[in-house]
Amino acid sequence: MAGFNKVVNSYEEAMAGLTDNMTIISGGFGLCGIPENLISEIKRKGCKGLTLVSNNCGVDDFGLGILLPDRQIQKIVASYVGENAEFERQMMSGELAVELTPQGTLAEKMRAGGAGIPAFYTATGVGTPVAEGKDVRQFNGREYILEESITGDFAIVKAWKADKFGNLVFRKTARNFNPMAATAGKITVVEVEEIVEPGELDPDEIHTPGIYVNRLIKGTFEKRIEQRTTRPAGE
Amino acid sequence: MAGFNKVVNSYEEAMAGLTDNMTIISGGFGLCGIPENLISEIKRKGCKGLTLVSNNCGVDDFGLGILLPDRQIQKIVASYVGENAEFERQMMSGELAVELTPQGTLAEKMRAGGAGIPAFYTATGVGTPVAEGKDVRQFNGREYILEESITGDFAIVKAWKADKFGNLVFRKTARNFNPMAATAGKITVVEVEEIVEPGELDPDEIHTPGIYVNRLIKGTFEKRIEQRTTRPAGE
Amino acid sequence: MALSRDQIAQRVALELQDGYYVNLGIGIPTLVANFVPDGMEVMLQSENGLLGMGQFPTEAEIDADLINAGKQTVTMATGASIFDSAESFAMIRGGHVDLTVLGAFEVDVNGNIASYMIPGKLIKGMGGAMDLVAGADNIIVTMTHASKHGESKLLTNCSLPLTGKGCIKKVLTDLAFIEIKAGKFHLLERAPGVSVEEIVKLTAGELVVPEHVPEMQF
Amino acid sequence: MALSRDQIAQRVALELQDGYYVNLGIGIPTLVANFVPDGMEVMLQSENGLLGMGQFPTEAEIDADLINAGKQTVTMATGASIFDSAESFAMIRGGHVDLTVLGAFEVDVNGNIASYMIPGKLIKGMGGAMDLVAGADNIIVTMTHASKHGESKLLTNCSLPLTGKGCIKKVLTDLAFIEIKAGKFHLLERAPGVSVEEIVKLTAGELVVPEHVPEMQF
Repeated sequence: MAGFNKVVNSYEEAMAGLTDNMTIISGGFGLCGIPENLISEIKRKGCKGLTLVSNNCGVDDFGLGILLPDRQIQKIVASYVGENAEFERQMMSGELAVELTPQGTLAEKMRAGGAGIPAFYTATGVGTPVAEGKDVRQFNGREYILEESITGDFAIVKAWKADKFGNLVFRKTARNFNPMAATAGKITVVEVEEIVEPGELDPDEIHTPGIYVNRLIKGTFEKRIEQRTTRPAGE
Repeated sequence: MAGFNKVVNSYEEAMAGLTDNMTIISGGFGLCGIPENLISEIKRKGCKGLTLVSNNCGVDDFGLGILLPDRQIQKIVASYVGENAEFERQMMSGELAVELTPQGTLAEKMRAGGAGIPAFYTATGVGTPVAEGKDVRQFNGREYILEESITGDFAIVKAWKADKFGNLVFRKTARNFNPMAATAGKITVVEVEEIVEPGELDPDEIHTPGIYVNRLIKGTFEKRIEQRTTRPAGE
Repeated sequence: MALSRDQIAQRVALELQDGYYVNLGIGIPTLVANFVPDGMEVMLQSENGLLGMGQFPTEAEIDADLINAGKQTVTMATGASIFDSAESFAMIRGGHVDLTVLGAFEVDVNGNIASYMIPGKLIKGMGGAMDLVAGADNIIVTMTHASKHGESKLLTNCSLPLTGKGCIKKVLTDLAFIEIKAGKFHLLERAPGVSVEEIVKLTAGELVVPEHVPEMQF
Repeated sequence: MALSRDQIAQRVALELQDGYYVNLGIGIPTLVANFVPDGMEVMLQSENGLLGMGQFPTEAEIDADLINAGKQTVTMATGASIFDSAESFAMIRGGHVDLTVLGAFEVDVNGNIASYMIPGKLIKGMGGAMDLVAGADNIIVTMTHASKHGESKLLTNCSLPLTGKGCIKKVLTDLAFIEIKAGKFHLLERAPGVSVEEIVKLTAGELVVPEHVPEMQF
């Protein structure tokens, strides 16, 4: 029997079952901590009409941006976009629907989706275009808007290390949206740099318990840097 | 200047400013991971009319239970109580108000309080006494009730290790409600078993960032066990 | 003959599947862990913040910082993880736990469950029970079919304050395995040696009895 | 004379206090980090999940897994902590950050701020700005007082879609330090060599001018 071993051996297997018009939640911030190879597999599969939920949409030739040329994305829910030309073209022409969501609200919507909380109130966005059509309610004399949670048919996640049971550890700011994304997918697929045996990770240091993870694969990563800023050595 | 050094040198200093009728949020589950010495200091100070928010209320002579004989607690918000005789007596006689709250809702109320979320919807408690007087709303055909967040004048927390900046690490199931409690106090006081220099804790392994912590003190702990269950050695 | 507590646990264990994450309540549900079929792996969730609860510790292994939701000292199984209470109930409320087993005072034909308070008696609280019944898709309630005085606990309407509304689909009593659907109890299995008539007599809510009611197999 | 970008940052830095947790937006706000007074410690929060942002890395230190909210490679300061985006915005939304500094297109006398979209132009999104302005008690907006064409950015009502409603109490422009209260701008300080008349001329919203308006000190 398979027990809790979540490891799959090919990216094809990792993304099996993804079909047109599904909703995918993706971890990552800019190009940092993105599930590079899972995105490539989505491109290879060629599924269309996808709704992507991700803080950003990559650049022209990397990250979620690579799904744009073949018009695979129908709608994106994000906080900050437009770092690439094809994205702008599709958005301006109306081929691509963009639902801009404040970054903290987006993170909380994913967390709520995974945590069985259908909606929550937040002051973020009150009185702005984000509030349009949303319930407003006062608590302690301040106005808040009601935001609904998000779940996906798939969640795609990049972690640093995992044990075979899918317990995950993230590294530095590559953590970002990944832990919430992991909780919010009907099927959560995780790619990592290293897979160890169960028991090798300290239970106190696991960031995402394996219960959220359905499939796990070891990949190699380019980890492209968007803004390479440095100081001179010796300063 | 003090910078980010949160260390105080006496329990008196740790709980300075606590006065009658304040609300205190406490970490701990049963007697596990409770801020033993901060509770003792509250007893010593003798503040009355307190509202305590904690999953449980200790036992007769340990944990929050020690605040009962002097009638310091006016109200407790908890999920499971009555493990001690004096508690039962005060509750039955109406001297002590008890607001029973489902455990997950209690945890989420504390988290929401710290996270600036004034209220959230949950299916927990729908159709039960917990739902009385609360808004009910449907999402995707299911009923949910609206639960409001909780914050405290003080939060009292037990962690395992901290650096001087108040970055916290918890140990095993002594973590429980402590991280949420830490976020929900106007003044958050933490007692720990060990204080290290900033930089000694791995930033990826910090459970509670120091931004939530106002005061930090090193204590010694009895760590009483409620149900000592064992198996024979060699099995 | 009515099932023993161990037999109830044993029958529940047959509902386990390999790779299940399971939350077991206090009492009979806890015993289910003793009957996990050979070669099958399940992982126990304890709502105080532990996934992968192990057996009780030896004297030498006892750690005051490691307890389960029943406040008992425990150990961690290989591959366990630790988290805070908000995360634990995110897991539960979000429907990530595959099976929840818990006790009850009463259930009714609409899947309502009463398990935490008896008005007039000392009320200790619901703990995590309300979250567990509201959050899980797959719940098995274990209880005796009737009180010592022969009063049915399977009712048309629960008489006690509810722990959850419309949450329960499966009940395993000392007499029968019962499914709840479309506002009725459905008799699936009877305990060995227990007659359908006896079950019918002790079930107050409407009970659908098929032509053949198999005896439980263990 | 109008303040340079560095001078704006330098004046903002005087609002820092020892032990402050600070979130600095992109652009001029980022420069504030260069002017932290000697002997004072502040800790920078980056909303992608880092508290305790350090300086830029050397070539050798560059780590693709360690960036700030502007997607720049950074390092960690001593005592830094890492967390996920939900925790990061729990911190921000929950009011735990002591000071937030960010840019804007417009602010108005009611403390409204517009900073993220110009209808008809390419809209890139609000990122974390809406959370930051709604979550922080203590915000300083930095911007030029007027556009290159001399149109005031301190208005009676923002003309652009809002980033936040009634959030802003302090604005530092290249000409003046202004407080917003009770539906009016209040002139606190003027840039060295800038006349009150010039500031009044370039402030479209109602501006309260006290008898004596001190020059900024650095």
